[in-house]
Amino acid sequence: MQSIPDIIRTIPLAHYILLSSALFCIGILGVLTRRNAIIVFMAIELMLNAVNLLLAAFSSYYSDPSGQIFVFFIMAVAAAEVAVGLAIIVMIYRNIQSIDIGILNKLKN
Amino acid sequence: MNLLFILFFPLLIGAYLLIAKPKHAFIISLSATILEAIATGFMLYKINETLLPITFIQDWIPEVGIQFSLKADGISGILIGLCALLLPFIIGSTSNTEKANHAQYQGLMLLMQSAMMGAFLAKDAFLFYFFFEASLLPIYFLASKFGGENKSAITFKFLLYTIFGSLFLFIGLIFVYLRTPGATHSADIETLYLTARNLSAESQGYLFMAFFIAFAIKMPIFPFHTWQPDTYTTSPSQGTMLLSGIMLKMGTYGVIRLIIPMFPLGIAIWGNTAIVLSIIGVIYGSIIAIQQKDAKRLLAYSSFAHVGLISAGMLTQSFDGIQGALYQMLSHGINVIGLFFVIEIIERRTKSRELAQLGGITQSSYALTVCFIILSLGSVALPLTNGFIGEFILLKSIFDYSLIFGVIAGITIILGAVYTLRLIQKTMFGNVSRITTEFSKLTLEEKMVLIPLSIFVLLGGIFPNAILHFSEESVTQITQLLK
Amino acid sequence: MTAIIALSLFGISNLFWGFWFPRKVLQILTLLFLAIGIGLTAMDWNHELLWFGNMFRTTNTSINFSLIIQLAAFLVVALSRGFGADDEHTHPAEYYAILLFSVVGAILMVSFDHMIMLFVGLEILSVAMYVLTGSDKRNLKSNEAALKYFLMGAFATGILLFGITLVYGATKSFYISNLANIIAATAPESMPSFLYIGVLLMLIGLLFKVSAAPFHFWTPDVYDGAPTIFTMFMSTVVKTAGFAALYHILSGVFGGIYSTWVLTIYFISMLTLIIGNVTAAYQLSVKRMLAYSSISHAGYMLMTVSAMQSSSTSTVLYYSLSYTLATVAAFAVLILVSEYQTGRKEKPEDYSSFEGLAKNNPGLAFCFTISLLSLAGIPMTAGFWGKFFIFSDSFNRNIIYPVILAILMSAVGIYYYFKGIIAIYFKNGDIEKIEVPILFKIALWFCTIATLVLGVYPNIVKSLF
Amino acid sequence: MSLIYLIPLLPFIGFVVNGFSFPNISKQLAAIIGTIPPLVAFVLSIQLFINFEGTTQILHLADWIKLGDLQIPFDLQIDALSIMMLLVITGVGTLIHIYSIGYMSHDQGFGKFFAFLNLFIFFMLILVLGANFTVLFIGWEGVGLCSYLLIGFWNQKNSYGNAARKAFIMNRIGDLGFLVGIFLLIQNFGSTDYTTIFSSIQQGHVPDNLGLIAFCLFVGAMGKSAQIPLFTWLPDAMAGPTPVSALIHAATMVTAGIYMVIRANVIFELSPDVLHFVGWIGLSTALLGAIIGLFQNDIKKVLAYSTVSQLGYMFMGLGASAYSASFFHVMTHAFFKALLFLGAGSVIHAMSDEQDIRKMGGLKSKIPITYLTFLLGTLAISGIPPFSGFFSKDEILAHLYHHDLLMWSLAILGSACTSFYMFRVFILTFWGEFRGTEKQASHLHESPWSMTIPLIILAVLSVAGGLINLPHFAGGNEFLAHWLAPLLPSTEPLGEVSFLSLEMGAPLVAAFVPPMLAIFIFSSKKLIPSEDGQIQGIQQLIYQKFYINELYDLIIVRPVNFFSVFFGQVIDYLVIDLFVEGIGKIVQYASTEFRRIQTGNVGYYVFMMVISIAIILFMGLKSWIL
Repeated sequence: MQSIPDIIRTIPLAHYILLSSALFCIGILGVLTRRNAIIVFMAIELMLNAVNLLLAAFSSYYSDPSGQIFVFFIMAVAAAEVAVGLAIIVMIYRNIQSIDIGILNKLKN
Repeated sequence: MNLLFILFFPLLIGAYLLIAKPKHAFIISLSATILEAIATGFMLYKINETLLPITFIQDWIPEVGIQFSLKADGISGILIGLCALLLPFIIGSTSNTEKANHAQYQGLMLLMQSAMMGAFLAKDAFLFYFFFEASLLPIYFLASKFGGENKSAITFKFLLYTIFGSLFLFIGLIFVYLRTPGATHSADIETLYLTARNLSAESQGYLFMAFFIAFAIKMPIFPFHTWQPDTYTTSPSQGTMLLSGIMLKMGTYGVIRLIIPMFPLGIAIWGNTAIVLSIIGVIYGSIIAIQQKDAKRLLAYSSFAHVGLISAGMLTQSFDGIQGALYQMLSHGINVIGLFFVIEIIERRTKSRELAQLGGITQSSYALTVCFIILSLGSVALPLTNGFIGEFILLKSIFDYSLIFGVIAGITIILGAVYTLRLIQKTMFGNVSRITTEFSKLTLEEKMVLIPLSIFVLLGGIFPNAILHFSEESVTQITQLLK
Repeated sequence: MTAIIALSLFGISNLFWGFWFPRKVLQILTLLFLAIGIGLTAMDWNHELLWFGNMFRTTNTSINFSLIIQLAAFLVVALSRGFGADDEHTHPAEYYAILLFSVVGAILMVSFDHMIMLFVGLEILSVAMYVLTGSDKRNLKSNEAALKYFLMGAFATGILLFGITLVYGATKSFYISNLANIIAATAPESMPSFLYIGVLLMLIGLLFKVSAAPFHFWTPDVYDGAPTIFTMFMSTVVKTAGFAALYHILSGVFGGIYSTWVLTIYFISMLTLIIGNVTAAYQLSVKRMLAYSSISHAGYMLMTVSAMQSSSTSTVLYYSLSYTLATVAAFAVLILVSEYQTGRKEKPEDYSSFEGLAKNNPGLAFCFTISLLSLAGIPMTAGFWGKFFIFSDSFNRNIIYPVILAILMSAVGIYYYFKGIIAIYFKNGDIEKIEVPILFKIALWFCTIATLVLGVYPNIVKSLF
Repeated sequence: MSLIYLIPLLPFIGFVVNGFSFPNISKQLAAIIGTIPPLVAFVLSIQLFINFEGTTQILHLADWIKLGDLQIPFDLQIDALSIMMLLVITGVGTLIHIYSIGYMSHDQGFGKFFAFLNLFIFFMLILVLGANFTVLFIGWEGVGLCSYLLIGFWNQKNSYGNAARKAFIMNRIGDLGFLVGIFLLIQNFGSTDYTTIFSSIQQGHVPDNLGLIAFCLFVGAMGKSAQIPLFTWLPDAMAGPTPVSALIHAATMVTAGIYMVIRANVIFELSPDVLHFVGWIGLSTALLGAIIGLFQNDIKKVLAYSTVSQLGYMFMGLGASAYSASFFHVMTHAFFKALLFLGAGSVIHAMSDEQDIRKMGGLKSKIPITYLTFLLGTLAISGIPPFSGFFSKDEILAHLYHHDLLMWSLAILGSACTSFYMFRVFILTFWGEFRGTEKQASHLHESPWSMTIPLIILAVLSVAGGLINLPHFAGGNEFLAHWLAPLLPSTEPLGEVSFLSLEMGAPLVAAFVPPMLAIFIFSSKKLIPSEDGQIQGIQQLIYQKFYINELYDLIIVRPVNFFSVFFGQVIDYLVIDLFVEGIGKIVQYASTEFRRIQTGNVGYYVFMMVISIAIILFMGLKSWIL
């Protein structure tokens, strides 16, 4: 039975990097193009997941657990972030009955 | 210790006045400045006896080699003497006005004195810069708070312009300072001399420009002068006196103290241009002064012209030029303060400075006319007045530098006569106007200010040697550096 | 290190005290906690130690930064009398708790020796700040600020993480000390190219936190929208922590590949200076001006960072301290004046609200003036020496043009700072005597006097660093 | 010896006492305080003159300016030249002080006037006593100041004030030249002491630019002695009280230029080109003054132009190296011109301040002493033998005859004009019918003794003044020439001339014929100069002084005024300030533009960030990896 690192190593490292980068870019594109705050937020989560994926890949590739531990930290913190973020979005929705980020431009110049 | 007293005493009293706002501010500040003058005089007397500088050195920021070091030698001695001498008169000139017991007003003037003293005494370049900048704040507040028409915009321009200039000085100083030898650098002016002189001609050229712009704005030199007439006109009289009498000397002092010994190669490149600018300023300022309608503005331009001559003289880097510049700084300080005070006296009584509205004052106040004429003669450099000695030596030095420059700069004695005599004519002589008919005589306090100043004008013209001798040793040291 | 644990515990305990104690007591308690935190931090002085599986390192530099951060937090708490006045919807205990947590985050950010600590510290600080920014729940500006901060902050975190990941991928380590060794030991050619991308992305993530242009866009809006007291906190604590982290990364990790990132930092610092100063010149609102001013100060600090001299550490520290003191004082006066003017003026945070302040409130006017002078870098204030050390460091690296630009920009700075001074002294207005609570007064005067003392005798602090 | 110090000191004391006590003391006391010092100074000068042994003495008073190696002391020099000047200044000065007691008796500023006069005497004495050019310069500028103060003495009147300023400023133009001369001297000799400089030159140290030095010094003299082109101030200076015109603008101050050139003859002698220039300037001035004088109707103006013209003669003499002759003319001119001015003052006094000769006439019986003395003065200035003017002028002409015939003949022409216009004034004033108002007629009176006595004394001197330097052909021994000889370059004697030669005859014709013509025109035909409006053609041109004032106004005053406004309003505000404030404007503009990038839209912000990241990555990768 092959060890997991060995399985992972069957795919070249560059492919992981490219995949994660693509995911990351998709996340960025999502942030750029969407106007709904929740979807923007989801796009950001996608970016974080791209990071997670890459971290896990590196970690396995190098047989170094610290990368995967980092992934846990990211997930935990992201959860906290989600809690706060959704709270903010709810707060805004209460005030203006909309979560369109394009409307929010009172603060400028 | 005496040095510390001279430096901090006005600061303490000024701070006291600003914070406690005592009722009798005038008496306090007057006696403080007189005490200061006595202390300074005592110290200068000691320096004059030995011809040795008095120094005070104390670590300030040892990590970076910046010291709190003071030094009073022949050159700074003249300027602190000027500063100490004039302040009692400037303070005295507020007597019997609403400003006399205005604690803030008096306090700011004392702070100003302290800062100027500091700039003249500093032995460490950053200490100099520190005071050079610090002196701006009190005068800015003074002018902005108590000034005349459109004061806010004008004084703000003045502030920005001067700070803008001195920032160049700041980076220039840092640049040289970082090239001083040793693990921790040193900002001692004499160390800077040795360091800067060994820099390449190119860097010296740039440094000269950086330094000169700062001082040129302060003095001011053409074409950096456009803040000056407006600021002088709008400031309260005492502010104008401080600005023109003492503060602009920080610029000229800076040139003598820093630029000349530090950048011989820089001056070789730019000195000629700077002299030409100064001389343009002399002629340009004088010509503008000729047609001014406002007496204070006229004097402002005249001051601009005089400073141009001082600047041109000292930039020749000759012994004569520096000596003349020092002497003329002293003379100009005395004369210009007196003249501005006369204008203030007129303005107090008539509420006007418009030349067209004045005239015939001599018929009601003979003493004022006499003092005004003596001070004016000092300003037009008539022999036996202090102005003559200064201009004579300065013109001689410029002349030795270049015949053409000397002749062109010399036109100042003609143009100076043109505008000064016009000023006398339009104020003192001629027919009495509507507002000068009931021109009251000088009060005792006003006389106490004007008459001594007039006497100084004459004494300076008759016994120049005392002062020339005083600064000779120090100036020689600087000129020897140039050889 | 103990400070982190203590402060976290205090923060949690605060949540409970909130049930019983009124706001005043909570405030005193929090001050006490912070004082204890400061004491505990100071006790580590000269003990270089590693904690938490070597992920956390206390050095004198990090202690100094922690002290500055806690001092700033202390001042902010001392000045926090209201959190939006007496309102049943405000929960002071929570705010104080969050403040304490964010201080913990900030301390982590200045003392990390492992990327996880950096990330965790940064997120603790950021998430706390998202909450605080939106704490004025029914104020649309506050909401908007919170959302902007949150979205952009999360985005920037993503960037930072991607950068960390790439660096990890290239070096196989998260440890700062290891990274430095690995980078130093490997020839540049044999490095995987994505290391450099990682470095840049990390830098970008941190530059976002310190609001350097062109990643500054969130700053003015968030500073403007957040309740002023939290703006004060952001512009001092967050900024100092951000700089400490950036400096730590750059000097500790990427010092070996100095030439690869220095040009970028140059350009960013110049751009930051220009955008910060020039835009500030236009502002009518003091709060917004201070926001842009904080951007411009980031530009100055970046200059030191890019100079990377032996003295840079102390310069960054000194500058942070002087900037913190002045900013706290300026914001404090802003709080008082805008509270006074609320209801009286349409825009209580504008320059026009300050007009005539000096007449009846000479003390406030003085404090405000000194703080602005210090920000402008006028002699006799701490800001002057801050600028001096920065220019001096930069010149030592032969960085000339950025310094000249910085000089020009500080002239612009003088323009907008003095606009405030003009407003309070030379404009006519009718501000009556403003009541200042005693703690507020102490904090304000502490900042002012410290600014002056540091301005006259910078060595007091400089010799410590 | 110490009494010498008293000579300048006394007038100074007089000035201080009168100046400070004005207006608190009585006029009598002021008169005494004012008059005694020059009188005593005169007595002391005489004593000095008698005891003079022919050696130059230098009295070191004090150090003044010490500038490195350059020493400029307060030194006084007593030698033949300064003693003669002392005598003239204190002598004529005393007389004019006495005259002023009467002339100014009704004036409010009586004490002040005496103070100024004393100050003038003081500065004039410093001028002639100074032992170096710098001390001379003190007096030089000092007398200019006094001239300014005294011309503008009646300062309520703006036109007087303008005249005073014009005098001072024109003098200043000359002074600049003089100052440059001093600087050149310092450059070349390291000193301004006469003895040092002159002995150095005589020992063969002749700097290359000696001519330039001489020229610069002469520019100073042109201003002070009212030579072309700096002469227009002198006629205007007649605005001052008449004693001032007599003392300052005829007898003493204006001759300072001649004194200076004589003093510096060592320098001038080695600069033949400059000397030539001096001669031609003198000639032109002499002719111009004489021609303008022909048609003037203001009695003082005529005298003023006559002074300009006579000063021209003196410079002509200097141009021909006839130093002692010129100095001789300085002295006689001091006598007769002071006399004429004082006489004119007496006339004006009698005519209740009327100065236009067209409104006078027939005054000879009303004011006989004035008439008689004025006549003597007129004869003297016209060069009619044996009056003093004849000898002095003749001596200059004689030198010119040997120097340059063209100059000589033009000088004769000028001389003819002189005697014509002097007789014109004389006849129109004293002969014929009275043409003034009745009110003036009723006031006509001879002046008080204090005014007539100086007139008489000066008349005697005008008549007998020629004795000082009576030439050999008239039986004299040329005392003055011998007295001054040690200071002057040795010249060959001119030799004997016959009265019948052209050299002698032409001046005599020029002296005698024009008066006849004047008598014919103004007395026999009773012609009176026409009113201002009716003058036409060339006469108008001359009457308007060739429009030189207007020309100066056009080419100097107006441009300066224009530039004053132009620089002040246009250059300062529109050019320089535009630039200065332009920087501020640019920042402000940039500021308003920059704020636009802060749109408030999160999507946009993120977009900008992404773009920036892309750029940074691209730039970074390009430089590091590619």
